[in-house]
Amino acid sequence: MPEELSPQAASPLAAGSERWARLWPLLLLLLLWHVVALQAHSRTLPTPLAVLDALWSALASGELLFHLGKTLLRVALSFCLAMLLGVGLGILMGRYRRWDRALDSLLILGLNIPALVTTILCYIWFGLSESAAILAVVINKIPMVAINLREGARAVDANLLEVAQVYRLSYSERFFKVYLPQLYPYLFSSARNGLALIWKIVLVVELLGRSDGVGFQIGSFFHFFDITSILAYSLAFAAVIFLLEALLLRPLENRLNRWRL
Amino acid sequence: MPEELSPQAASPLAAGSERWARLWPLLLLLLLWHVVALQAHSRTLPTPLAVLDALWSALASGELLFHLGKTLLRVALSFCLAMLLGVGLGILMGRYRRWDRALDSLLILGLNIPALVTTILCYIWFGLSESAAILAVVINKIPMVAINLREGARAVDANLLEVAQVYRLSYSERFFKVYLPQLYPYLFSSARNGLALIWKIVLVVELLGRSDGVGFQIGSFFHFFDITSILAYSLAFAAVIFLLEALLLRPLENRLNRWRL
Amino acid sequence: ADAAATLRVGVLQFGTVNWELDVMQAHQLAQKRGLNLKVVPLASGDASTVALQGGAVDVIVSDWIWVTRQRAEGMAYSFAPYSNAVGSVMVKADSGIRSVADLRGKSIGINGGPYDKTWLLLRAYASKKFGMDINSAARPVFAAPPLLNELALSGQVDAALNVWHFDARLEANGQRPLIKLPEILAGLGVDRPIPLVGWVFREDWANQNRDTLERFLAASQEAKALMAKSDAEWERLKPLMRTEDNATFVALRNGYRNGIPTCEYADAQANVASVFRILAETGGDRLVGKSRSLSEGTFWNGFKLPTCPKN
Amino acid sequence: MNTLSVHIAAKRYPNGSCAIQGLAFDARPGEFVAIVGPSGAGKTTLLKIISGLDTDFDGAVQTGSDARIGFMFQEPRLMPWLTVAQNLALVDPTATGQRLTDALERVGLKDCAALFPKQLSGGMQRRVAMLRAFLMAPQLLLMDEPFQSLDAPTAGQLREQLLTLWQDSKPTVLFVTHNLQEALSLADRVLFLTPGPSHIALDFAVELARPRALDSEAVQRMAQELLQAHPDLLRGTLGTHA
Amino acid sequence: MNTLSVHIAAKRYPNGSCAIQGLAFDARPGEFVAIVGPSGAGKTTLLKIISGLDTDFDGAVQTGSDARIGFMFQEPRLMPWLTVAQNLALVDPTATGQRLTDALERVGLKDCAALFPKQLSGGMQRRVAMLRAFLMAPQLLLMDEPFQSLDAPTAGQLREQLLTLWQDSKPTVLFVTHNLQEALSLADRVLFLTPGPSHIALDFAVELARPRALDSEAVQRMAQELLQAHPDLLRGTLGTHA
Ligand SMILES: Nc1ncnc2c1ncn2[C@@H]1O[C@H](COP(=O)(O)OP(=O)(O)OP(=O)(O)O)[C@@H](O)[C@H]1O
Ligand SMILES: Nc1ncnc2c1ncn2[C@@H]1O[C@H](COP(=O)(O)OP(=O)(O)OP(=O)(O)O)[C@@H](O)[C@H]1O
Ligand SMILES: [Mg+2]
Ligand SMILES: [Mg+2]
Repeated sequence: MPEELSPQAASPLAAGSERWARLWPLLLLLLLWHVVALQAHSRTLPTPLAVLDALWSALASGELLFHLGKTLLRVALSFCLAMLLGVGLGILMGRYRRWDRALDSLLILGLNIPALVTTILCYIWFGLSESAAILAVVINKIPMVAINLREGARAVDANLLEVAQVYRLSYSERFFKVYLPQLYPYLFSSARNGLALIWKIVLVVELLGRSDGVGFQIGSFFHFFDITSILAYSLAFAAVIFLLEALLLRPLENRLNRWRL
Repeated sequence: MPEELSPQAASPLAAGSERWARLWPLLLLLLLWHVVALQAHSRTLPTPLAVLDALWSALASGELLFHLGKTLLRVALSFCLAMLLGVGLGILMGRYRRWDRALDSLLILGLNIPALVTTILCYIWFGLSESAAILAVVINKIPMVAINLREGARAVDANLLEVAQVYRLSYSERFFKVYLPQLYPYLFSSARNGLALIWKIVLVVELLGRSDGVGFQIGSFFHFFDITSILAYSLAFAAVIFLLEALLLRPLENRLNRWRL
Repeated sequence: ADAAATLRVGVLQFGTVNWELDVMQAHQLAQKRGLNLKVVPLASGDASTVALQGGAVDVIVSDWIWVTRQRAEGMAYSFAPYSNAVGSVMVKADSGIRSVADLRGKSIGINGGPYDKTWLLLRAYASKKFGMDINSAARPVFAAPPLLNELALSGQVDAALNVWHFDARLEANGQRPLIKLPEILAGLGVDRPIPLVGWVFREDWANQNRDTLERFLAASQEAKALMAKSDAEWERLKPLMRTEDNATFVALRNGYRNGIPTCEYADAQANVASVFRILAETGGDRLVGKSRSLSEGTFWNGFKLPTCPKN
Repeated sequence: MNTLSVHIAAKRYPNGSCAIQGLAFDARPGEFVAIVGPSGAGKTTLLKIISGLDTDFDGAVQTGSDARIGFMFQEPRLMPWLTVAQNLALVDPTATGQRLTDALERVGLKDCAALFPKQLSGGMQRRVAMLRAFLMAPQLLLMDEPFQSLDAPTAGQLREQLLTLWQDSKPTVLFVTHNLQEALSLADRVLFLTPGPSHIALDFAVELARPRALDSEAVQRMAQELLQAHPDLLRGTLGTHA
Repeated sequence: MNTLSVHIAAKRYPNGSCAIQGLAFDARPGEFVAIVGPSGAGKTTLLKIISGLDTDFDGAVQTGSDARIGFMFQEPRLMPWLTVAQNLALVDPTATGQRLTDALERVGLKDCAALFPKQLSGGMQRRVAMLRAFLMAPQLLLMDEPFQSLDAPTAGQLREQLLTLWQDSKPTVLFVTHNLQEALSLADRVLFLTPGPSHIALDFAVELARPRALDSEAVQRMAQELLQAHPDLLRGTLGTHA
């Protein structure tokens, strides 16, 4: 199995080739897009250059940064809150059967209430405020994180917990050194999916009742069918995520997975 | 650790008490809702009875079943497609480093393109058709499943794969008896989150370009700020999910988890 | 065009346009003109523009700003007047706000986004009349129309600028208009009603199916005429309107009737053009795109209302 | 460390299988008790009950309630995501620097502090697990077949280290082994378990002077005498087949 | 089964540690070869290379390319989500019904077909793993310390079963053990490995008539002579300490 994944520390040279391996599919996509857009010659499928142009002028005008900043702030805050609460809830439910039984129905319910509904209700009951917006997003996201972490907590190796118990590890050590490492895969998938999902929910929430942010902007663009600008704003956010992946998530994951060999 | 989860086959009596343990938090919530709604006495917070009433009349008129049926069909179809493709992609990427590198950027991109954008583009390019709607949902969901399964595939126990290799198991046995059981936790969290998410995306897709389905109805109700009906339709869907949980997902998960003790 | 021509109209299921279509269907106004009318119900305003561009419907209702903007981008849509009714600024009946100048420091809810045309006109008006930049002097918040109405009713915004039929509901619930659009327009030097929303379709499609479209517009006119005079017709429409009380019903009926364009003033096009210029100045590129002036052909040349008598 | 007092009326697993029935013994503080019994008898189950990991049984076990326990499990059970050094420090935070180096050197792993368990051979993992059980000077030391999977000389040297530790800090030791000579050479007392739902077949005090070598005459003779006196003592699990 | 031919110039792990250096030997078809070496020498590594699981080494290994291999790993490595019966059927689909019952009975697990691995004791799991390696009549049988963790009588009976199997279907056997007497009593030939990056220290042909009992005079004498002739042969990993 020579193809198998082995996240060893890559040499600088390998790092270069790795970056390239990651980049060319994107470039290919860009090229494809360009060719198709040129062929189609439709306003609903702008060329990448047109999108870049829109991106650039939005950047130059400062508008993009302002709205993106607002959105990122909301995303960051909601993300932290939702992860914290969701992870806690998920572990609790995965570990203790009683809690699982008691909260399962509520979790399923929370999971399946449309974002539209929670958002509207939050806005109505708590006003068209920033905290109502954050609350709406967090409520939407918590069940997803909890569902994921619950499965993780259920799959934790009982043998290793026995070691922790017999050697009387403190709660914090038990959690951070025995429990958590087994949940990393679940945490990473939750974090990645979570960021993406929260960004999408923030868009809806901004669309419905905020006066700034990318969602608000996209709403206006959408009204006039300005696909170019919509794509520009979407890509700006995607670029932030790419940075986050390359600078934080991927290195962290590689580090934490070193022991897998 | 007497509190720990042990999904053994429950005796009939225990099953009764378990059902009860699952039910009372819901009833409590209902009661709380009722009391708060009576206090608030606002059109934006109808009592559960009012919602039930709306549910009943929508059911009696056949409207609910028609629209719910349409939505469920879309959800089911998109769910199957997205899971199939997402699981395949995730396993491929988790297992083979080359694929992971090649597709990672595209995955992240796909993950972070707003549902609104893909939906509009699908509708514009492929017409306002059923298949465009399904396509939009599937495109939105695949990256989420893939992200989750990729983590799962990465965490697969290499020792057991060695056993499969040395004993020359067929590909299908290797997949179904060695690989898949290690992915069950990821599959279950993907399935649960997936159903919920797909239902939410289907709502958006219906809102933007279908003439039937729960999303279409909710759009209309929103027009009149008819929270009662919105809640009635949301709860109808949640009820379907509850059934699915109780009759399919939970029993299946318990069965597949028997070996955990 | 042949007698069995079919026309697909995309409308909000419970939108005001659907009332008129319902009248058309009830009285076979299209059929008797040899037109097969197919109503495609949709769930949101954006859904109708998507449907039009996706080729799923032939005609929707939108405004000429949208049309001009699309034309500037090379998508030749055209417009035929449908209604003159646009929103007002609504405040609580007992509110201390007496004039636009009083909005200073108050929160004002605006439907849709910052490029709502009434909002832009109000901005221009405030600046011309009071020298006030209302965008910064007041606190504008933007929300979807139904949500905005709820916020207005629960007092979470001090004033609301919504679409007319939502205003009607507010009025029925004890709010009063602070300023109506004609007044705003008058303040800006346009003292005659101008058409604001209309039937929108692709220009090339319209030219190829001129006959079909004309029959449809004629049917629309006949339906409007019926709705203008017959109260019984409105009683029939009542379930579709989903009014919770009679006051709302009456407000909606009157609002609709007031918006019916019966004739066109000789200087209407010029007025529209000057309103467009004002909008372009206030809204900027974001609103009008690359076009600085009303695009030639925005108003479809195949349809004309009778000219209004000079008053 | 108080007297260890074990009284297990019955231990049943949830699937109904009964692992232990009517097993009782006491162990003086500092006593070295070996436990010998056929595969599947219930030795591991017994250690889990004594360590407090399994509380779902009929009967009572008394250890000093706050006794420090060192438990060398039947499998190494190292945390795979922690290096050797981190695995040891997890249990005994003082196991760093020179103390760690010395300890690792004693078990022949001086260059392995920074390796992950997957990078060790089976026997090396077991040695780390043993160190983990020794390091924090336990008052009760439970060892489940500790020297399996080690070559004879290494096992011999580790046996000596165990005895040194025992003589230094006098923990009560429960030592499960399949090797009769090992049991006789190390322990004060050997408990022989029956197969099936196990109880004590023979409680044998080893009255030999220390030090005793594993392959010494005295130990071998005692083993032979024991087997002659109780021919069924080491009855395996395969029954009549032999 | 063709002649097994092993030639490993060097095996380095990605972290740079060198497990095997200059190790080469051939084994006739049907030969029973025991491998003895200190803990951490590279025995498991060697078996992994021979089985084809590890291809990242300098050198060449020739087995019959389609040889059926039975590998009893150092750990049981049962699929935890499959019952005993399912674990066996996974490897040999014909292992059902009477054949399965007989096989399980032979290793003393006749009531365990429906149990999951977690419900078995350590020794019971090893016996299932052994059955898995035997069942499909392998042409090459690799065993990594198979009889550790089993009581002496059980281990003895299983050794006999191994010999029966070997005599019946004549697989080439590579048998890793730490027990010199076990090696001498079972094998045609014993390879002694050096510590560190291991190679073959001594390739010893066991010229004793069969059957040979583990504790027979002849075996014990041969072991003693061997150790006298090569005092360093079983040098452990702890070096000078002893
Ligand atoms: N979790 C479990 N569920 C059901 N039965 C179990 C469980 N664990 C052990 N058993 C049964 O209990 C009996 C004793 O098991 P135990 O592990 O204590 O044996 P042991 O004496 O340690 O054997 P070995 O020497 O093979 O390790 C066995 O028959 C086993 O099948
Ligand atoms: N994955 C790995 N990465 C790095 N080094 C490894 C790895 N696996 C084994 N080693 C090293 O290779 C050497 C040989 O290991 P191996 O498992 O082959 O020993 P062994 O002879 O089987 O020992 P034991 O009798 O203890 O099982 C050891 O020094 C070990 O540290
Ligand atoms: Mg055991
Ligand atoms: Mg080994």
